[in-house]
Amino acid sequence: MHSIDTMSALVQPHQVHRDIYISQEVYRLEMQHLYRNAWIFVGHDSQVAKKGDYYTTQIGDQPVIMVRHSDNEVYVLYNRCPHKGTKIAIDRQGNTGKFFRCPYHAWSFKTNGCLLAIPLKKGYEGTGLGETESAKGMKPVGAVKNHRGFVFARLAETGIAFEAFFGDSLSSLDNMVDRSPAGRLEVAGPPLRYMHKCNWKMLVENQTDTCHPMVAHESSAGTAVKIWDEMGNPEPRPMAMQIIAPFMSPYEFFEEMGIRTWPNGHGHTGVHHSIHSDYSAIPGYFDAMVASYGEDRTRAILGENRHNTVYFPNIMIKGPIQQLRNFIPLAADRTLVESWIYRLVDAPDMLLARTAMYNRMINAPTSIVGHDDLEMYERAQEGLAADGLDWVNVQRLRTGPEDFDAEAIENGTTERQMRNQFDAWVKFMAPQPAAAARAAE
Amino acid sequence: MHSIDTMSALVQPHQVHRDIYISQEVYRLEMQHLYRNAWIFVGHDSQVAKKGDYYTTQIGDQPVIMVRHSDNEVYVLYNRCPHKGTKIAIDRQGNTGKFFRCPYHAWSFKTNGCLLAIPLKKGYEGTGLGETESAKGMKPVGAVKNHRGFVFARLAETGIAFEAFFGDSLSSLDNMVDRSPAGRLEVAGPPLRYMHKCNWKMLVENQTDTCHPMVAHESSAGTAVKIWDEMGNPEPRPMAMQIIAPFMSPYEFFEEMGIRTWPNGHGHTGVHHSIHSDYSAIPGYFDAMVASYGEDRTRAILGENRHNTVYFPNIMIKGPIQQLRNFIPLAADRTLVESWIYRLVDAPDMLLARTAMYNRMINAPTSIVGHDDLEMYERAQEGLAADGLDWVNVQRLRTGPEDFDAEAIENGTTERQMRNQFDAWVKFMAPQPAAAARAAE
Amino acid sequence: MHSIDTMSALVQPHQVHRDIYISQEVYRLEMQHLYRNAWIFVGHDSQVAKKGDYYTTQIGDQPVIMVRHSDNEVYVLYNRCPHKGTKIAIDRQGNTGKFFRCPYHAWSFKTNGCLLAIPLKKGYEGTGLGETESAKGMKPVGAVKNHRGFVFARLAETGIAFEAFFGDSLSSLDNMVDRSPAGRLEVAGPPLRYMHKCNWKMLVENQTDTCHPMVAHESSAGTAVKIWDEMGNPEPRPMAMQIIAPFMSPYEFFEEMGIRTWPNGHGHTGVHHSIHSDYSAIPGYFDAMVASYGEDRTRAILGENRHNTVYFPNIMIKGPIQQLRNFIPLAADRTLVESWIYRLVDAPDMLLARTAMYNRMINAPTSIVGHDDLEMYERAQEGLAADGLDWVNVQRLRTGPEDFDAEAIENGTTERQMRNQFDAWVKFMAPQPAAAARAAE
Amino acid sequence: MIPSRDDLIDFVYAEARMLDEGRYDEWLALWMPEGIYWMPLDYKQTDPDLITSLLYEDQFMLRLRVERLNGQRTFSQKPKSRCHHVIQRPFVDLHDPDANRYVTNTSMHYVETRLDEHFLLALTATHELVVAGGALRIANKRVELLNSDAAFGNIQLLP
Amino acid sequence: MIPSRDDLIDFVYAEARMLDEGRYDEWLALWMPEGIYWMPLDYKQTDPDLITSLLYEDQFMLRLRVERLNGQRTFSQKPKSRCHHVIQRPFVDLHDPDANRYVTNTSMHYVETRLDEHFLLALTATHELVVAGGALRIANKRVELLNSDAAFGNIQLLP
Amino acid sequence: MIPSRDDLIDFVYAEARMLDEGRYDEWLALWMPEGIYWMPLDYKQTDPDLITSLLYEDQFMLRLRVERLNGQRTFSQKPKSRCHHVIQRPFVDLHDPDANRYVTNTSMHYVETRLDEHFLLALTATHELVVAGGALRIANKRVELLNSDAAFGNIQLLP
Ligand code: FES
Ligand code: FES
Ligand code: FES
Ligand SMILES: [Fe+3]
Ligand SMILES: [Fe+3]
Ligand SMILES: [Fe+3]
Repeated sequence: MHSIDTMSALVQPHQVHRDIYISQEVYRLEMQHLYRNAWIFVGHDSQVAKKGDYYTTQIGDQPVIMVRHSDNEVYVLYNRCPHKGTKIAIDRQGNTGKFFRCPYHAWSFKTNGCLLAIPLKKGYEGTGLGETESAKGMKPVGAVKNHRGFVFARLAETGIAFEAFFGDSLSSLDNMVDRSPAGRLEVAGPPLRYMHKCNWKMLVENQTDTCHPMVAHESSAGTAVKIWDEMGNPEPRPMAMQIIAPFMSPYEFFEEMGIRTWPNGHGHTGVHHSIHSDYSAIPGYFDAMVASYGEDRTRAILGENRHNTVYFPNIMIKGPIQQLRNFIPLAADRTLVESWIYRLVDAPDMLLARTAMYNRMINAPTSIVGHDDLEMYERAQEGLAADGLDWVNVQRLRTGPEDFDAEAIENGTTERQMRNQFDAWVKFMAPQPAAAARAAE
Repeated sequence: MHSIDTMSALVQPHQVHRDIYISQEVYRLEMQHLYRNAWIFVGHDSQVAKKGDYYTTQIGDQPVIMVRHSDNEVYVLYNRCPHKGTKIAIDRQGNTGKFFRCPYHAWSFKTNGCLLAIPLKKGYEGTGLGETESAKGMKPVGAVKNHRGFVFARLAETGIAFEAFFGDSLSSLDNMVDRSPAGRLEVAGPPLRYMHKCNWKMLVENQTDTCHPMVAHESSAGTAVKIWDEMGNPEPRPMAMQIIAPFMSPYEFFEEMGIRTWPNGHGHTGVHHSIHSDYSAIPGYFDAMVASYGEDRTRAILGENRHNTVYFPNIMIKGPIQQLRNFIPLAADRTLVESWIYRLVDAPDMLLARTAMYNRMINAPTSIVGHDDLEMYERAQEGLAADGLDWVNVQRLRTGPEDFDAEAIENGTTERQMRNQFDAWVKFMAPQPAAAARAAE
Repeated sequence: MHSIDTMSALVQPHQVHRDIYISQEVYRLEMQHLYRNAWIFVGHDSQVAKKGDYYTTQIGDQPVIMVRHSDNEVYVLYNRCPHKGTKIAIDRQGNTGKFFRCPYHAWSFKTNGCLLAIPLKKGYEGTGLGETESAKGMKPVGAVKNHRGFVFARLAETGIAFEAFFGDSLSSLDNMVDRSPAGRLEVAGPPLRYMHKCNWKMLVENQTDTCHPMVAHESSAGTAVKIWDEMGNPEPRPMAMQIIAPFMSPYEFFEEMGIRTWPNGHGHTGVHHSIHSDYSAIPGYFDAMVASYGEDRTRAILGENRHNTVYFPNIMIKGPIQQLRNFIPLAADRTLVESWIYRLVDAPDMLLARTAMYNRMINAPTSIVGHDDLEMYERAQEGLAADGLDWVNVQRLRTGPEDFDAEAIENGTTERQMRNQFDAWVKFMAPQPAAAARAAE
Repeated sequence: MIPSRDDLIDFVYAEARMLDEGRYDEWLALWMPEGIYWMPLDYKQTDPDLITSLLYEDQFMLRLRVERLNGQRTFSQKPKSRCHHVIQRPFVDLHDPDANRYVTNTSMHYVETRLDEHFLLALTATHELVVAGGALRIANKRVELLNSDAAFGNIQLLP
Repeated sequence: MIPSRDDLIDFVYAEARMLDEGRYDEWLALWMPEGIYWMPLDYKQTDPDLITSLLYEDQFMLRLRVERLNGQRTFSQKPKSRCHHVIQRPFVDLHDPDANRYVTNTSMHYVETRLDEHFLLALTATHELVVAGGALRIANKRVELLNSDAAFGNIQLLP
Repeated sequence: MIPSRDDLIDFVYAEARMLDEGRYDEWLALWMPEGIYWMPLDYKQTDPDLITSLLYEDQFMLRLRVERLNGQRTFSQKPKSRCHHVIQRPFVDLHDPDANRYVTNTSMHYVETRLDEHFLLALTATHELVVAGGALRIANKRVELLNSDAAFGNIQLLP
């Protein structure tokens, strides 16, 4: 039987216990602690562009609504009527006008959650309803932060502050947004929704697992290269080949790519270059950028080719192509992956077309590359049931003690970022220091 | 972790804890205590009209058989062979003749459960089979009562007596039966079977929830009224309109309707009038009643227009239309609703035709009114997963302490009956007093 | 709540507690103890005839691979990569050549499990990988024994030895193999895979339950006899009738058949004769046997007509027709039954044809005889949910204390073999004596 | 106008498509004023009147059902359900121009989905058709679910 | 009598309907005396004899199967199962009047239900038909389940 | 050559069978060089370009997909998946020989299985066909899943 006190025993510097992946008890503890204490991605504010627009989603296992209030701010409320618990909204998105109205007994609430009206209100005179939590309306989550359009929330009332949690890792998010001449992104269509019968952490670890592509994706990328060969390598290579071929890059490529880790479990691959480096230039884009930023700044922005940036605990972004993947934990052995793409405002459509192609080619339930990966995850979820070995190894390129509170850049094939995530996992599974709490006020 | 001792803490006078609806542990405790201690509806004796007729069903999570024995009494037996546990009957109903025969090794039992014969019985000579429980045959439940055709049972050997449990609430059941000129009902066909992904108590509470129809059913009843309007309100209104239109009655209508509560969690809406009041008279029915009862008694019987009577814990009847709904708890978040209708013996078929229409229009899985309600329940079951608020509010029109041991009549929009149910819930979840036990002997 | 210490309380000499069948906790304890301590059937070595051939299966709830190593021995390895847990093989069978290669990061292993190579191995220099379990490769199970082609394994490192566990019960297995003029069997095609929503032990007990055929199979065998009658009992009876008719044999037939029990839960029906006795002779078979064994030995081999031999805990073989049934426990209420058949090397095909017919007629998901049995098991699994009675009776022909450490032969309708199984169940659920452990070295 | 057997068959295919594409006004226009849509509850049920059915609806009820689907306050349809038929070639069981009666029998699978849920119903539909106003019309439609007596969650659209 | 391609197709539709409506005597009468109903166990199985099949039944076994369904002591059929086919238009793979051999290939879904359980099988049936006594008859029928090697619970009626 | 309506219908039946029988070379040969296989992600999606689709593949991608299925290192296909279609008779929505444009609309169920898992998709396929080289060819194929916006596991073969 697991309890919050036994969690740290599941993580050793060089290996982690399989229960972290297969125990439903550990999953429940993650929902109660990790997903309450950490800052979790909720959505993009362009999904709720107009006042009254709302979007229903979840934080960990908590149903929430992201909504644009009349003060034009984005609020995140628990999707739960304070009367009898009915979900206020079920549609994935919509516009509720000036207020929410519960469909069961028509209690209504302002779009910041405050109770607005109760039909036949006199029925509550003298009942003391005013003293109950119910009278306060729809409860907001502990804290919300809209960082350049990306909305994050912390369920816990108190805890680490947004800036303290993400620190310099925000540079990846900023670079993704800076790539818009207008410095703004807009969500482009609905996300892919891909169900995985495995633990959510396997997916997060895979984002910086640079030793698997040439092996696991040989079937897709390798075959693509082979066919192209047979066709005599005609140039220019179409977008599809530009996207899929780099998955077959040799180990050296990934070693030199480099990996950077930041405190609190964040990190990214592609410090020096990435599989996105050699995408052919899109006519008109560079000029549009220069017009906005000037040439030096433009070169600096586009010079970054970070591959995958992991924001602990459960999202990954690809700055160069404006993609965000959300690894939503549904159970110890069940994860829903949403893959979102964004439009660079004022940039040529062709960039978005390439991003859309990347998304469907690599991350769709129908994607051959996706099939390669999912097969590995589901095999591992089943394999970990074997008593042969209780531990999962994460010690590649760990030659001594590591300090994860310090930013570091290492060889691109290190598993340090996986270790960094587990260091943060232990930290945010534990009760949070009051100090941090105060800091957050 | 919940235990029987923590149950009372889940209920406060004005609100109840969400675990009462979403915790599977609480569900198991309900099956082990509440559904053992209380009197539970089993079936109608017209379902087993002839000797040897049987009907298989459940009490809580216990599989049982209701059977007509050779003494013409109705028995309720556990559906379990005392040899190796095989269910004796699987069909929903049938006739087993003079005895049950287990399909596995052919042990046979009288229709009162007593062991009748064992093939190759000599194999048990000198084994001491006689001292085992198995030798007794199919075990009967703790107590059975057939009240004017409606069969109830208590699983526990000892406990509260039938009359003490239901008291004056039986007046609703009696009125339903009295509406037959012959003073007898007969089941009319199979029940609707409607699966709900929610807790059973949400459905029971809904039966006296008079503040939801005009809101939740606006989509169905409101649209019906609108269409009828567009058609110019032709008279006479067809049965369908008579049935559905009253769901749009204003709050005043429901306030004045009144609610009565009885001890042990029973109660009903429609003290003074109900949505069934204005059903047009059926030719010949009144005369048939007068012929049986005389005019005064007939007016008294038909004068009652009780809307929904809840028999705690999990059935509801509509006297005026001879409908019974059974809310069968399958899990914390799963409830099977069976909706039964009965024929008034010696009354015109047209009454039964209206009842059949009501049943399919309002309570079928294909019913637009049913869709309105189920949506609310399932939304609430999901919404209660939100940590935003731990309590469900039930305090409408509760202005002070309440004594549920006393019958009371209140404004029709009170939530007192819901509170009454939770008062009884705590009472019958707890160990039962030996006194009551003695009383039951 | 159950624990390993409470297990013995579930078994009494004449009855067993229903939790043995319906408690998921008991199931988990069985996986952790019984299926670790006992010798479990893995497969037949003809399924992995050539070096590099592998077959994926499970022991209890443990995924394993049976593989033919370069030393020509059969190894049984946990199907789990020591890097991150990925299952090494998913196909039901195949040939992996000289080594296994993990599909995720290409670690490779010899076919005896030893680590062969790691890509970019320098990444582990100075990490201490060598000191981890992971560096050892794919872990083999505790012990493996190939008895005349039938491969058994014990997960526990130490424990009872193969010979001590099976003792004289191997005579049934030997007789099945001896029936080949070459003294060798070969698997014939894939097994039937039949899913049962019941506990695995119900199926094992049924193998020596001689009081059910004439009752439960009246619908199939009885009808066959009736139809044949109507056809005027033409002779010779076709194979199908020879196979199905004996299921309707009278109680006397089964009484006289006799049952033998061996220590550690093994036993068989058909000491003196069986439902397989009267199969018509197959031309050429007897001569082929005599050519190999001489006439006396041949008569001795074919004289045995053992019906069902149960090898505790979870397989049954039918020597006379070379069938093996594996009752694979998936959950307390879920069992997958695999029914395998084998070819008698150097015997006429007609014997195998009859065996194949037996397998499909009696043990297929589409078999009318199989339908009879499954209905009983699933009814019992549901019936045991009834609180009416906590115990399952197994006392037929138990007139006094029994010593299961001594081989015994009794009346064919005794339930002694069921009791023998439960005696062994208690023994191997308990911690194993160090003595036995030493013996095993 | 005398419909050929193929006309009858084409009509049944076309009706299923209307339902799948949500062309309800067109669909309602297919019905005769007295037409009844019947979905029995009991297996092989013969009495529509004195025992419960799943559906036994006249044109008023069908219109109500259809208009409700698009109501602003129809919460069980926010988001909307979608449905889909795969029908086997209809059998023409009766082709009687003189009596102006035509009957088809059609095995089909019906799938309904909403959010991430979906379910499949195996059913057999019997269409009673007549020619009126020069076109085929539905006099009555009976839909028998293979497991009509099983427990169901919401079935919100029309097979 | 020489059957047209449509005759063959109609025959396959009609056979499926007989099974769904439980008209087993009619169904048995469709078979030639030597006819075999084969449902392989192994995917693309070629040998019916020396490895296991799910079904490989002659007329005696089929008759036994059918009579058992109505037996008083057939507990696995109390209550009864029901089945339902939705079949795609059959392909006529062979139409050889001279050899009196006709072969059709039919994709179909088969649903079987009992109490609150039901399951769907995706399968392809191959009918070998001949003309005998002036009517089409089943010489052999092969039913390939898409996942024939998967684990199944009871399959009690006939696809 | 001017295809009849039945030719169009037969073509759609034949295409589904090729996929079920894994005759991929034949299947690829059905396509026009510019042909696109489109499976939208959003319900009623109109833009294939600037929002995500499930599939939007040209002949190169389709060939890659097909060749990968047989690769020695294609682990997600060891063991292989199998698929199966049951399609309703296609509607011929456009039959325009002059423009050499033909459009069919086909409701179908697609089942894919691997090991003990299997799933069913309800979908509607729109085929744009043309006559080229004296035979019908696929100019474009659009496959709309009824629940295209639902969450799916692997869909490895082609509806
Ligand atoms: S539950 Fe929301 S108003 Fe009652
Ligand atoms: S289980 Fe009922 S007679 Fe044996
Ligand atoms: S998981 Fe097997 S090599 Fe990495
Ligand atoms: Fe990958
Ligand atoms: Fe309601
Ligand atoms: Fe048996």
